[in-house]
Amino acid sequence: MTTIPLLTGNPLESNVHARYALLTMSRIRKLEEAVEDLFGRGMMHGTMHLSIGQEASATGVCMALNIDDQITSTHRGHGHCVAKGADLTRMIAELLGKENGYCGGRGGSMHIADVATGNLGANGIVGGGIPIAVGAGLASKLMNRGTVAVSFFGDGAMNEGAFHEAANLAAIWKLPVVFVCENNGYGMSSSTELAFAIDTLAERGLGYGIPGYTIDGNDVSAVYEATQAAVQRARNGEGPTLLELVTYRWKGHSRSDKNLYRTKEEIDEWKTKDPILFFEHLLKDKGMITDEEIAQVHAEATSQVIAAVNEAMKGVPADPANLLDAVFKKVSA
Amino acid sequence: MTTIPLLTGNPLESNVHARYALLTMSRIRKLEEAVEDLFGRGMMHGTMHLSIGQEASATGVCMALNIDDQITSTHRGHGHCVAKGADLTRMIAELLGKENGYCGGRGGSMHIADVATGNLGANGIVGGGIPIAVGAGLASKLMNRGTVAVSFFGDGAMNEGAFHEAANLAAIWKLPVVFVCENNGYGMSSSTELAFAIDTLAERGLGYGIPGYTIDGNDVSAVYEATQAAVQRARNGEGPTLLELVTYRWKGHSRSDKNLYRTKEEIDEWKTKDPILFFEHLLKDKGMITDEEIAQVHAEATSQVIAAVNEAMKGVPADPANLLDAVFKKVSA
Amino acid sequence: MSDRMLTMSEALREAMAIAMEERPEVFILGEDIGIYGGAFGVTGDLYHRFGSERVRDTPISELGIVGAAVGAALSGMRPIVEIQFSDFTAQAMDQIVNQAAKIHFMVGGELHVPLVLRAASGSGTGAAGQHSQSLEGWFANVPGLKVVMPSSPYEAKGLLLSAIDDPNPVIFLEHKLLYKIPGREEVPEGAYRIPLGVSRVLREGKDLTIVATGIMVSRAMAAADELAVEGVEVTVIDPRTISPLDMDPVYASLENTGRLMVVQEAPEHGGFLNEVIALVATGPALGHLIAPVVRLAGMNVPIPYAPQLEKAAVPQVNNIVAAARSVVADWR
Amino acid sequence: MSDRMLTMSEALREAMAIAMEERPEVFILGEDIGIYGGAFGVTGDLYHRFGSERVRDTPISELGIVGAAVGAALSGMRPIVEIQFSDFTAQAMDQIVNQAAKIHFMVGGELHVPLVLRAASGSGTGAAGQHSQSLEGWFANVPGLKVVMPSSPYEAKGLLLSAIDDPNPVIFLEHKLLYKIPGREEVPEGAYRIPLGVSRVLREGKDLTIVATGIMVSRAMAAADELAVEGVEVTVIDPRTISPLDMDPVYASLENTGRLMVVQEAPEHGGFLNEVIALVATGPALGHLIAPVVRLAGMNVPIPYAPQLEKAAVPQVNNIVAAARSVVADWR
Ligand SMILES: Cc1ncc(C[n+]2csc(CCOP(=O)(O)OP(=O)(O)O)c2C)c(N)n1
Ligand SMILES: Cc1ncc(C[n+]2csc(CCOP(=O)(O)OP(=O)(O)O)c2C)c(N)n1
Ligand SMILES: [Mg+2]
Ligand SMILES: [Mg+2]
Repeated sequence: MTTIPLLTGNPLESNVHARYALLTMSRIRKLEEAVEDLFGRGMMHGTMHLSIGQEASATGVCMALNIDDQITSTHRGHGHCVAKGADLTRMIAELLGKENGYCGGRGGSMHIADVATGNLGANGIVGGGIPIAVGAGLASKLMNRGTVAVSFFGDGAMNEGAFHEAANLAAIWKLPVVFVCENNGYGMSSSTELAFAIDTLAERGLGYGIPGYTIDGNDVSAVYEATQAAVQRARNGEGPTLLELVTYRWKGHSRSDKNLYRTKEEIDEWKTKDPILFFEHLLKDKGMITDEEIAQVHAEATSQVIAAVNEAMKGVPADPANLLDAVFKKVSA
Repeated sequence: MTTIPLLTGNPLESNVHARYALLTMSRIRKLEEAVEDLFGRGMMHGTMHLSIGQEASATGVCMALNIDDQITSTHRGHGHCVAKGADLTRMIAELLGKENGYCGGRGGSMHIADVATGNLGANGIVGGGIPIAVGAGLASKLMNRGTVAVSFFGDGAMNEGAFHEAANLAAIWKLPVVFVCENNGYGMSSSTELAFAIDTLAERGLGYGIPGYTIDGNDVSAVYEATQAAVQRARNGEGPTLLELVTYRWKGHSRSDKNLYRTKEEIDEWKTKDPILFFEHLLKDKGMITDEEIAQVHAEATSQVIAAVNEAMKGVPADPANLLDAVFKKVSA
Repeated sequence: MSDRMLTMSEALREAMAIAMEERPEVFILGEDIGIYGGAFGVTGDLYHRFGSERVRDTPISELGIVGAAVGAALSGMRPIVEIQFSDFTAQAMDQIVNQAAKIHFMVGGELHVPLVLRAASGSGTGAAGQHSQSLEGWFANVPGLKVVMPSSPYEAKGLLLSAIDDPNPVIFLEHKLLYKIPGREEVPEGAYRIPLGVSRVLREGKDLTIVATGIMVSRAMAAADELAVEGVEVTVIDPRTISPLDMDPVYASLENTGRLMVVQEAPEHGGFLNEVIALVATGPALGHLIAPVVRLAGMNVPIPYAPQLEKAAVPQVNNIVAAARSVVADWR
Repeated sequence: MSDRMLTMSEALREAMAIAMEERPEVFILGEDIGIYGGAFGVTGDLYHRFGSERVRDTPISELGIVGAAVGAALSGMRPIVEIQFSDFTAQAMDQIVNQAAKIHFMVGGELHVPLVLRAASGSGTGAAGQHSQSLEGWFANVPGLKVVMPSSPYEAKGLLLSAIDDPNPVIFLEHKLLYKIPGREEVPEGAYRIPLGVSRVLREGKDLTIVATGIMVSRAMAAADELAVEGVEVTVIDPRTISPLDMDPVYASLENTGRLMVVQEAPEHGGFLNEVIALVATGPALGHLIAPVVRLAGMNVPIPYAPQLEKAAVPQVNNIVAAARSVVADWR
């Protein structure tokens, strides 16, 4: 089994929820490690943007969503995809350029979408998914669907015009949208200190009449709580919320990053704030999990990822023959 | 004489300043009336966006600028152009498509620029001039020129991505830029109530760390004061300011506007807040001008505009022969 | 029946009304399309007929609007976006080109984007360089977009209904000079669909094959009338959609005429109708040519303001007549 | 002298360093061009050599950056903007097309915009549809822009210096596969300038004229090597700048070869090299053709991710060889 059904609720609500949250974060971490490994072994093409260190934000947000709530994701989107319920095999198959990959080998890491779980897709364009989420929210409103659209994006994306126009549309139309800014301190090499002249990115909501909150993005339960409130507000027709989830990426921006713009000390310090370890400690403090159970969860995640990689490897390489047919959806359909 | 030299200082500083401010506003009003007349008589091509009712904002802002301070302007840019010191004859000649027009008949109303007075040009693109002003401010900073760049734009322009990206760049680089939003209540038919979910547009500065102020845009002296403070801040290297100048356009958006989106009552009420009459009353209250002098000023404005129209009419129609040569600046130059 | 000699604005409005009545998922969004009725009056009274939710006025945010339309389309809606002037697609290029055009392909078919982007195109109104461009070439070179250029009210209605039906993103470029002029053909009252990707032969003649797009179709027809008086018989072909492009009638006609002229308003250098020339020059049709191809296009200049300059910058009827006359006379 | 066999990154960096030393008004701005050294390492150590004011890191705001460059250029500076991937020019199209390209003309010559926009172009790195486009056709159809496509380190340095000198906006499209490969020619150490608008004949042969752009120039040269072994002699012409486009060497070559092939990476439909075909087909060169023109171009698909798909989507050396072989064999 390389998928697990989405569970909603606070990660601290019950032992089942806790285990689910931990398993989800672990699955993301192991998947990312596998991707790094495949890349290192030259089995994967292109580039990769790993979300190691950011697992709590994807997980906490998606635990506040129903399966038919929609998300738009980013170039650093594996975590969002997993947390929303995607099949690890099809994800890895995509990275390996196989027919059975999510995109049939046509999109790769930056373009995985999954209709079944409401994932409208990763995006190679910084900020590209933000107006799209607003459109999904508009569709929900026009059709009275009661669903919410969440847009994940990074701190860097907030300086794109796309964010601005999208935020304002969502605000004036009171759309059921949640703007989730994963502030990991950098847009590639550009630090938030250099790229912004405000103290918290949540303040940017002020200019649109959108309430903004700054949350510890490495605390999966805090992320859930904030998202849950925002989702409730959205479903009530009160409009969008901006959540700034403060986190950190442990790895370089992409394969070519030499980390010249930040110090080893800074990276190491953030590693002490590992969202997975943090959550484990919290659960143990509350007596909600044992060390043995924790080991079990990680073992389960590892075996799922290994199974996914093995299964994906068996896939047929994508075939150039039908490329031209894949550009347009057939009119009859 | 269809130009007058730029005078800086508070419109209430002296009788000379008062007379200058009144004359400038009157020249704008008369010019716009002449444009409307030329258009109505079929002598002018294209469209026109009149700034009648908004004369105080252009005038008050430009009286806080030196001749080498730069501005970027808009589709509704005649007032800015006049207030910065442009030649009325060349302006009208442009509208008439003459060789001696500012653009040699190639640009028309929406593209008049005037290097001599620091006017980097009107713009047919809503928001188009905003990043350009930021670049002018950057050039000033890089070259230590001490000049300031002012970007005029409308309320509608504030929802363009261009505003957003430009505002943030100016803020983080602390550029000598002043963002002047002429809030006339509408972007074409779209009211600020519908297009924004905030109370004042000045609040939008908050999201960038830019101080924002809402000013009575029909009070030429208040406009001057606010601009002067912002210019000072800019020259001191403290960065940009956002000024929201609240005003109103009396005429339709352009020639094809039927004013369906606003009431006659609203228009009439704003006419009672005529910036020119308001200033005249203020001056009379202060004993700075007599009725006779006021009449004199308007007569002078009228005669300048008439002279400009007459002179412009004599111009040679722009010649298609050299169009191809006009696309690129010659490399030798 | 002369009450069915509609303008293109009227024809487009009818198409949108029919589509909105047929399908609840169709809605329109754009700047000033509501009470104002559209910058060129195309949406007219639709706001009053369908309400502010389905005829949705937006702030001035082209990128946001097109992006919202993409998101809505991905979520089962069929948005029609109106961009006031096609020049402002520049603001929205990322959503058009990097998102709408590619999503279906990039995600391996999981999603599709049934979106129509309507925009006023072309020169002739004195609005100068930033409000007068013919940008079809940009979109035609982007795989994943369909590109429609209606040349008359009749075409406009039938093509727009097909565009709305299409499950893919369609760029629909309307020449602004056509909005207010009644067409030469009746526009049927109800729904009818003109398939995307089928050229129309408007007139057949043995001397010269003219392929023209948008406003140039009517100019080519006017030129053909004049030329007929002189005994020069011209075939006029309107591709109607430039992506996909149907060349069969062009090849067939060249077998008879041996002479080809293409006429577009867009700037000549790198303009789209080069595709027609290239398809002829790379295939068997080359063998039928008895004369060099004639290319009439906009000058390589931004569209100027003054009327005498603006006219000079793009092909007019007399330019077509003169060029046709000489290619026929010089190459026998 | 083999230490002057630079990569294109190195050559471009040298050009920028020379220009910055020559003129105080030259500066660079873009995302991650500072400490990071550029997404493709092109700016490298320039940040350390010229400081953070003149090698200016920006937030992720392409429209703002290009707009700021336009404003700076209007104010006497000579900005060089780096856009990480040419795909992101979509974000900045308004400033490129509606502002930079047209201002000089629209304002009647009062102002001009000496601006260079450098961007990484093309496919081959597995970055998929939104990071691999060849968009030169967009810019070529916009009057007021010059468009440069260097095909080697030597060309890149000399062309970039000319682009920086030019008083007009220049779009400088660098194929990303060329960044890291040393060229086949020495790059002189100091300043040298290759004028914009002059094609280069890289190789002369009597059988076939190939016009290729960007990365396709080296593929055409490799194909020519293979073909030479079989006795097929090929002329290879690199226009270097597609706006302005210098066709004289093409016409001259066609008088000898009678056969024309154009090779581009951009999608075939509506792609720029149609211009070369059109100029041949509309003029006297048509009379020299003894074979249909051969057009090799990218497939009409977004660039796919998987390596086998990505390769299939654009012309490779073997495609050029095969097509050349058959046009020469079939048309004698
Ligand atoms: C429009 C656009 N500009 C630039 C890039 C190149 N780029 C890819 S990711 C990235 C940094 C994004 O930063 P952020 O939004 O903070 O996300 P993070 O990588 O930190 O998760 C940049 C500059 C891009 N893909 N799209
Ligand atoms: C990018 C762009 N979108 C739309 C338009 C069409 N348009 C011209 S002026 C205008 C309204 C602008 O409103 P505002 O900025 O408030 O200025 P005002 O007209 O009120 O002075 C619109 C929508 C345009 N010129 N450019
Ligand atoms: Mg980040
Ligand atoms: Mg306004």
